[in-house]
Amino acid sequence: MRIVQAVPVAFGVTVVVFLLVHLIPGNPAESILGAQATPARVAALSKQMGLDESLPQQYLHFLDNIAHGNLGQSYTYQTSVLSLVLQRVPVTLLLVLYSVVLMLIISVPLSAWAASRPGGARDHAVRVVPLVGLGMPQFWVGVMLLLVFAVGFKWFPVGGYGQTFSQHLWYLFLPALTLAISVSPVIIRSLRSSMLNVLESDYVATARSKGAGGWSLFSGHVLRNAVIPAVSIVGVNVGYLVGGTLVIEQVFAIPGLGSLLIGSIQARDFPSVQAVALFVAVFVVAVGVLTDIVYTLLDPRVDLTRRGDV
Amino acid sequence: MSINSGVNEALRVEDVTKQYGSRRNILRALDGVSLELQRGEILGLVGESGSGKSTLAKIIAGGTRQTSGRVLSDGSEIGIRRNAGEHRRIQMVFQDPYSSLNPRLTVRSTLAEVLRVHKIVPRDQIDKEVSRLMGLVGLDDSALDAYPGQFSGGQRQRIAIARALAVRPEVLVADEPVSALDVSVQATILDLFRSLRTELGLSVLFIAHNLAVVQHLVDRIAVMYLGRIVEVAPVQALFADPQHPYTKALIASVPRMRPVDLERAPAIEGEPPSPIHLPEGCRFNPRCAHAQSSCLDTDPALQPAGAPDHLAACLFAGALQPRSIAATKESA
Amino acid sequence: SGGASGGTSGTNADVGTPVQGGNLVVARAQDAKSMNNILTFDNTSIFTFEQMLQPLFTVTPDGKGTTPLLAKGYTISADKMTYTIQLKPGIKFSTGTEMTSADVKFSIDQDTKYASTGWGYINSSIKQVSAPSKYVVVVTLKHPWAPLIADLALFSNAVVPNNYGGKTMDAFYQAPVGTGPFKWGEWKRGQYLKLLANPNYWQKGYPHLQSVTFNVVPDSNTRKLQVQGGQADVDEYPDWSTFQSVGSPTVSATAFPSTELDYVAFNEAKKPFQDIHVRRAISAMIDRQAIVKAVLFNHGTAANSLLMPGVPFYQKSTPGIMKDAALAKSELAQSSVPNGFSTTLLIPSGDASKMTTAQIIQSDLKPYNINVTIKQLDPTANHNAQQNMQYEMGLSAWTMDIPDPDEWTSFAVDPAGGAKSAYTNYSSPTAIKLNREAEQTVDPTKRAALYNQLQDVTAHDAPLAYLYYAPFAYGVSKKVHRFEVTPLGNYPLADVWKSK
Amino acid sequence: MSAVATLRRSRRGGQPASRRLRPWYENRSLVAGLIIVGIMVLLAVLAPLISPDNPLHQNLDQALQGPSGSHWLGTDKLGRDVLSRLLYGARVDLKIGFLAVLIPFVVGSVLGAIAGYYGGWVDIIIMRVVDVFYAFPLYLLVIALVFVMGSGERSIYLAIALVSWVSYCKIVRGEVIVARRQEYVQAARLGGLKNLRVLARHVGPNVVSQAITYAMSDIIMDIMVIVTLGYLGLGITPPTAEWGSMISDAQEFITTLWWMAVLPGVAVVITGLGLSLIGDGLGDLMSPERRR
Amino acid sequence: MPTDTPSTPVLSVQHLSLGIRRSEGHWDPLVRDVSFEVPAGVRYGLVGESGSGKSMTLKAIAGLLPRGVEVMEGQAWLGGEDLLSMPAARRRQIMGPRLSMIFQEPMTALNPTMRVGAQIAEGPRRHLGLSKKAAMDLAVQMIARTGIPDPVRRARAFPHELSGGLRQRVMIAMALSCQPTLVLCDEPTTALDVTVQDQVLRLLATLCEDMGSALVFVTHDLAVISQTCSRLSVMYGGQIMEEGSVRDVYRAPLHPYTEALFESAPDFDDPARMLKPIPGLPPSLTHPLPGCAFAPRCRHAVEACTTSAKQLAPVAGGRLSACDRVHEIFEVNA
Ligand SMILES: Nc1ncnc2c1ncn2[C@@H]1O[C@H](COP(=O)(O)OP(=O)(O)OP(=O)(O)O)[C@@H](O)[C@H]1O
Ligand SMILES: Nc1ncnc2c1ncn2[C@@H]1O[C@H](COP(=O)(O)OP(=O)(O)OP(=O)(O)O)[C@@H](O)[C@H]1O
Ligand SMILES: [Mg+2]
Ligand SMILES: [Mg+2]
Ligand code: NI
Repeated sequence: MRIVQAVPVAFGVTVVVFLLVHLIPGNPAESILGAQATPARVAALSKQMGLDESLPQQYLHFLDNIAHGNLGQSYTYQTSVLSLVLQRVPVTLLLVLYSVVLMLIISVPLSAWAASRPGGARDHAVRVVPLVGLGMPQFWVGVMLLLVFAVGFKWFPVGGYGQTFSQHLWYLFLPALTLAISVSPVIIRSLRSSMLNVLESDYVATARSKGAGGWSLFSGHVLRNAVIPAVSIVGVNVGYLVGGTLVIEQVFAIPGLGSLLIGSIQARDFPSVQAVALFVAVFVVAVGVLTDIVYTLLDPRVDLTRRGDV
Repeated sequence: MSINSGVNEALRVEDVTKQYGSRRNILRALDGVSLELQRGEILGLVGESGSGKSTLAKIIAGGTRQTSGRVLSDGSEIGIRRNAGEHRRIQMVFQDPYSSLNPRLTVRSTLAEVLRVHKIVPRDQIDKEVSRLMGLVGLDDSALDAYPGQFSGGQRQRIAIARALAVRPEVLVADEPVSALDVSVQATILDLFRSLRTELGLSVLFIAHNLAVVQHLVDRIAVMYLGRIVEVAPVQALFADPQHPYTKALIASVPRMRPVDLERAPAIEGEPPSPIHLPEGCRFNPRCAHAQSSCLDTDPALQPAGAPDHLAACLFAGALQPRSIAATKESA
Repeated sequence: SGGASGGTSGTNADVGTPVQGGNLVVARAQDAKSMNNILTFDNTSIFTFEQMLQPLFTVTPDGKGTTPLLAKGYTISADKMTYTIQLKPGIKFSTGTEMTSADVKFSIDQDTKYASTGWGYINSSIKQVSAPSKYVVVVTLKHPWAPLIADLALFSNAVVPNNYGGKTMDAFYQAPVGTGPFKWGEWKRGQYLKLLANPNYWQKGYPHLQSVTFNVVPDSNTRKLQVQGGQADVDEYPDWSTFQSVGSPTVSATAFPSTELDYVAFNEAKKPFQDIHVRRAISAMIDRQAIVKAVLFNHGTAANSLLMPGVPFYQKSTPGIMKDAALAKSELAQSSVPNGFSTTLLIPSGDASKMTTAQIIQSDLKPYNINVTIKQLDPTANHNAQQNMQYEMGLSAWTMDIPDPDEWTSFAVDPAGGAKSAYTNYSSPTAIKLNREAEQTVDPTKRAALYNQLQDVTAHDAPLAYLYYAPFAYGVSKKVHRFEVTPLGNYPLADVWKSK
Repeated sequence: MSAVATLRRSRRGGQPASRRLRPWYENRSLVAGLIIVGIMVLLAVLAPLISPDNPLHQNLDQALQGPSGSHWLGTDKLGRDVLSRLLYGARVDLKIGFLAVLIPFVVGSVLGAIAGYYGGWVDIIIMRVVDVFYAFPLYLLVIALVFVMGSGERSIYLAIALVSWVSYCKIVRGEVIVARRQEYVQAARLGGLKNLRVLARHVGPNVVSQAITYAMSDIIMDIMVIVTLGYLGLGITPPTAEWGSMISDAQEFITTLWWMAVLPGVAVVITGLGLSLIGDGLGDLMSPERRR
Repeated sequence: MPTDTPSTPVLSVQHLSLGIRRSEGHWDPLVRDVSFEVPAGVRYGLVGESGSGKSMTLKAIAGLLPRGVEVMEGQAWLGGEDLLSMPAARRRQIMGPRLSMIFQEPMTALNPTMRVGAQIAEGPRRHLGLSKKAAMDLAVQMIARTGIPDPVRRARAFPHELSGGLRQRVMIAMALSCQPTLVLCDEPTTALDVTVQDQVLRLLATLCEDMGSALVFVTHDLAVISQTCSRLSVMYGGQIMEEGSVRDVYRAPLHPYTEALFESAPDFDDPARMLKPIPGLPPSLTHPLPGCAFAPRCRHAVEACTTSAKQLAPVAGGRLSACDRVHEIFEVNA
């Protein structure tokens, strides 16, 4: 069902990506060429970009090109955008996954801790303190973490990406942590309330009436049921995480999609901008579909064919 | 099928079906239901959970559209899209008094809104009319400016009834109006319905799951099973001489105030089948103690059994061994 | 060297014997864009390929003159129209093949060919290049042209193998080959670019380093922290605001003298800037010392002239307008807008220094009832707006690429130079004449006189309000020795070494 | 199947017979939030009266000073008084926060309500559009749009409005679908009320609380967007005193004069805290049946 | 058959009071001074209107009080141990083999993400020390005993795949899997259809009888009690109003509240009787009146009823009533 829905969404995404460049006032060719613009070059590029065609025609061309895996040439790097983007995708992907993992490591225990005494001091602390995190700009948090853990304690490198996989993990720790910190407040809040719901549910009472308690209760009855709603919350927030990478990659000098996007925007390298936007959007849509699948696997009540009308 | 001619009929439902779901999983919530409600009559509708009682109520009140069939009020068909006047004629009272009132509106504004929209009374008389309605349902004017949250369940149900009465309907459809109430208040609402019938001449379709309650209030009873009406009869006749095996089982299952023999096998075995995969033939056959081979391939229609106003949808209606209610009564 | 004062000049230079090997890590804000030396305009790319591609002549360390590099020397014909250049023998490309005059001719011709889109316009005075023998190149001119040797010292005239060694231009520049101390390593776009020591380098014993890695680190705080943490050796362009704090026990914050001039351009195509009094008035309102303090943290000097102190023929006594309330008042009174007006000041977005400068100017002009709105455009759009003359006032800067004032003066005062006089529409017959004469005068003294006059005329006409001369800021690890930045901004790495 | 039945009887006596409505002032989060935001608004309104200096007044001799008697919170790199800039910044940011939330709030809520109430094709179409916008991270679209439209306050409003209505749409739609099943809504419809009236009077007020709660955190998000745009050089045009540009200006001093970035950050945090407390409180207050 | 003599009841609740702690020393009482005893093997009913404190009493005994509600005083003795003051670890040992509970909503009382067989097996594994396999076999056996056809397949079902009746049978199987001496049921059939209710009630009674378990059965439905239990307490406003055997109480109530309750409830076998609603509103638990909780609605109430607190006291023939005027109002025959 979700996969069927994803098809029109994917088309919509291509329309938005297409319009993003074609809504720019003036002749894109001219602004792309910038310093090197001569009427002849502008004309040549306009033709190359198909700007002499009507907008729908251009869009069809654009779709056709995407279908053939042709996302154009990067104006700054003079290479195929696709190869450029594909180089960056794993980096950003790793960063996002990493931060999801860290986010879970942070928020699951904290929310469990808060939910175990709702209304208590620790609950208030866990609900309020992360709000402070919400008010701190990500780049600021990032630099502070660098200052303390990379420059101060020298536990981590100051930005960069490393060469080997274990190096990647080491280099990406602080940026992933920054991202995790920035989304954790949202996650903690919703995890806490879903844990509360579970803890107050009848089936937990049932489990208690069977003599379950402590860890066996938590692992056997609470966790899985609390994780189910959390999965969709995480899924929804992946978009936010990906958005966060734009800034974080700048701060930590990570060669991912985010820094490619910012660089390309500043250089008016529109094919790259389009390609990154396209990839990111497709990624987010894919995560949405994936979340639904995971949701189904976790929750026996959900039948993939019958969601949406619940 | 109906015996009475149309003159005294407040409402008539003809061969109504309702299907939910799509292509592969069609759920037949209602499967050819016909019913009529006389003027000033209280008709009880009982049946197992999921048998389609609420669905029928909503179709009659205009809350959902039927898949096929007709609903006639005063002999004229009311269309799928109802106008205000058609809405007025049939009003509905819901089961849960806690969610059937807008928590953000005072009682006065709840009532006044309906009066205003339907222009029941001139604007300057709205207050008076609101008081009259409150009196009708046995509430005090002092309650008018309170919010629903400040009332007990019984009071809320009265307010909900007052709202339904505000537009001066001819038919009231009440979907389990007392199920959510305590016994001690239940009786007051039942009384209210009875007096509304006598005072206003209202016709009421009263849905309930508690047979004891229905027995006290209604004139006739219709029993539903899996989207069909399986038996209709005046209340005494039905309880005294149920013709459909399901009705029999239902009656035998009612918990009594007097001790019974727990060792005796339950009146009915098994669970109702899924409304998506209806059994072939009579839809009660998998659970029926009297099922014969003919029950597996004939889907019986509702037809007179015994008395002319006693209809049952069983091939063997009238021919079954009476496992009479009287027997239980005597043993008590 | 010139007037760029402030920070320390030169690095922790010359102590000890050079250590061979090591990887120099340079943290830079942006990645290089392309290795194509004839089509690429951005400094980041230029400073990178200059490590591999060498021209015949190079700039002296003070940035004011040239000295032979791949050339052994040259002679000029009496009519000043023919230059005969001898090449050093035995120079090899990093591939091991020897460089000959054919390579030189190909390289210069190739540059000239791309005059319309690349740097080739610099060769516009050249009529023909010929290679009469293996080690001799002859350049014939269309007219006498004083800056020729300086032009030949430009990176776009660097020597590449004849015919790109049989490759296409694009393929060649994917992994360029030159005679420089370093050769192509690898490039992960947006992440790092790595160069390796050239084993065939013609200067024996060089380079000391085994490799150089240019890492892209967009955030200036991160760059700083990387050098301080030892993860990088050189911080390219630390912010002036934190420049002092870059210095630490392990890092020296260094300001190298430069040829940078920051200025306000007035668009004379828009009213009221065609009015000389308006331009002079505004020039007199701007508190340059304040800008030097707030933007450069006193690491630069207020600018008084069209030319920069690091450029030959800079005249220290040029009467450039400085903050002068009386002058501002009287000029404004004589102008077409004595009661002030509203205008906009265009700056590129994301440039903290220009933003600060703009705010100071805004506040300086306010008392004279000139209301300035600051308008930010992204760098490319900003550039376009200037080129298309769609701005009123704009903040810009210039840095020299060759050790000759002509590159800049032609751009700044000659509308025929293609840039509408630094996009101001300034068109003074006197200035144009002086500049043309200076171009064709080879005698240094006579040239100096012409340039002095030009500096005086432009100081009076105020087509630009000169703001300040800024040095180049670098944070350099104390482990790195002999790291020097020339006034043109490039940094040869052949003799740089890194202690353990 | 028996889900219907379950609902039927479980509510019996769920609440005590007459539940006293808790007055709003007994709601601790709400009161705390209102006090915090109230103080902020007050400071913003009174900024011209109480701030020690003109926020635009430059004094380069006094640049980059730490907190002192004459400048309680120090000065920025143009020697402007940080306290005054903070106070005036409150005006700009609160204004932007509220304005930037207003349009998407209204547009998103209306579309969400329509989608949720009418369902069917209307719903499908609106929700697919929402999905499309949802696929783009907020920052990505806002940054790209601001680039396309050029920086400046108006572009920022427009970009945020174009992007963030989807969240309201989703929230309100979900709530409306829940509310539509509520018997009081059905009762209103069966009472013959027009759809629009039912939406506006019976559905709207009961679903809007979630959207308002979200709006509170959205204001913070918007301020963060502005801060981030400032970091990328696309923020509010200088020299306007505004927290986001103050943070991004101070960005270069993070490692040295850290308080310059922290102070406006703290202002953002406090405002954020106040707004989320209000959000929490309103959530509690407006949905009495939803107990925490 | 039960081994305990009638003098040592399975469960003895003594002076149980529950409340919500508002501030130090100040309580909003929900249940006040409730005492009753459940003899071994007996099915004991607890009946009363909504909000009368039935569920709270039961939850206190099971140690499952919701957050905020606390035991103010009292004991609940189960075989010589006080359930209310027992440490959590000991309680966990007891829950299941000695004491178990069946809830009202079979839908929500089962873990939606766990197969029902595993849920049933959980208790035996924990308490009887069975292996996973053995516990599973026992679970299937229990399912079979509740009369569910095809128990092996059903054991692998998730709760949502079963109908309400089947789910409640699973709950019963779960509660009885360790042969507890006492089973607490909170309205186990309220959510079910009459026909299914009938089946489930019979099953519950039969199984308890087979296993010798005593039962405390909470409901608001007088008829259900009469079909299931032999003794009962009638609760109102957090207090017990009347206690006695079902047969006695149903024949002749000894408290005005019980009487009124019977008068308002429809009796299927006596349709002709008029129903008499109880006037007024249920009592406010947070602001209890000094006298008899039922006094404001009681048609026999006199001045004295509203002033002094009433105690549940023996009347005659093992029956107890909390009405001071019981002898004046009712014909008490021993
Ligand atoms: N909106 C809906 N979508 C799909 N199926 C529905 C919907 N509403 C009702 N049904 C199904 O239609 C059937 C009849 O439901 P209905 O609510 O009319 O039963 P009922 O007799 O009122 O039951 P109860 O006694 O539990 O109220 C049930 O199987 C139910 O699951
Ligand atoms: N979690 C809770 N916190 C505080 N008070 C509660 C809580 N749950 C219930 N109460 C109150 O305790 C009182 C007794 O509730 P209880 O659930 O025992 O009633 P009951 O007799 O079981 O009623 P019902 O028939 O509705 O189940 C009621 O007034 C109720 O409002
Ligand atoms: Mg129903
Ligand atoms: Mg209860
Ligand atoms: Ni340059």
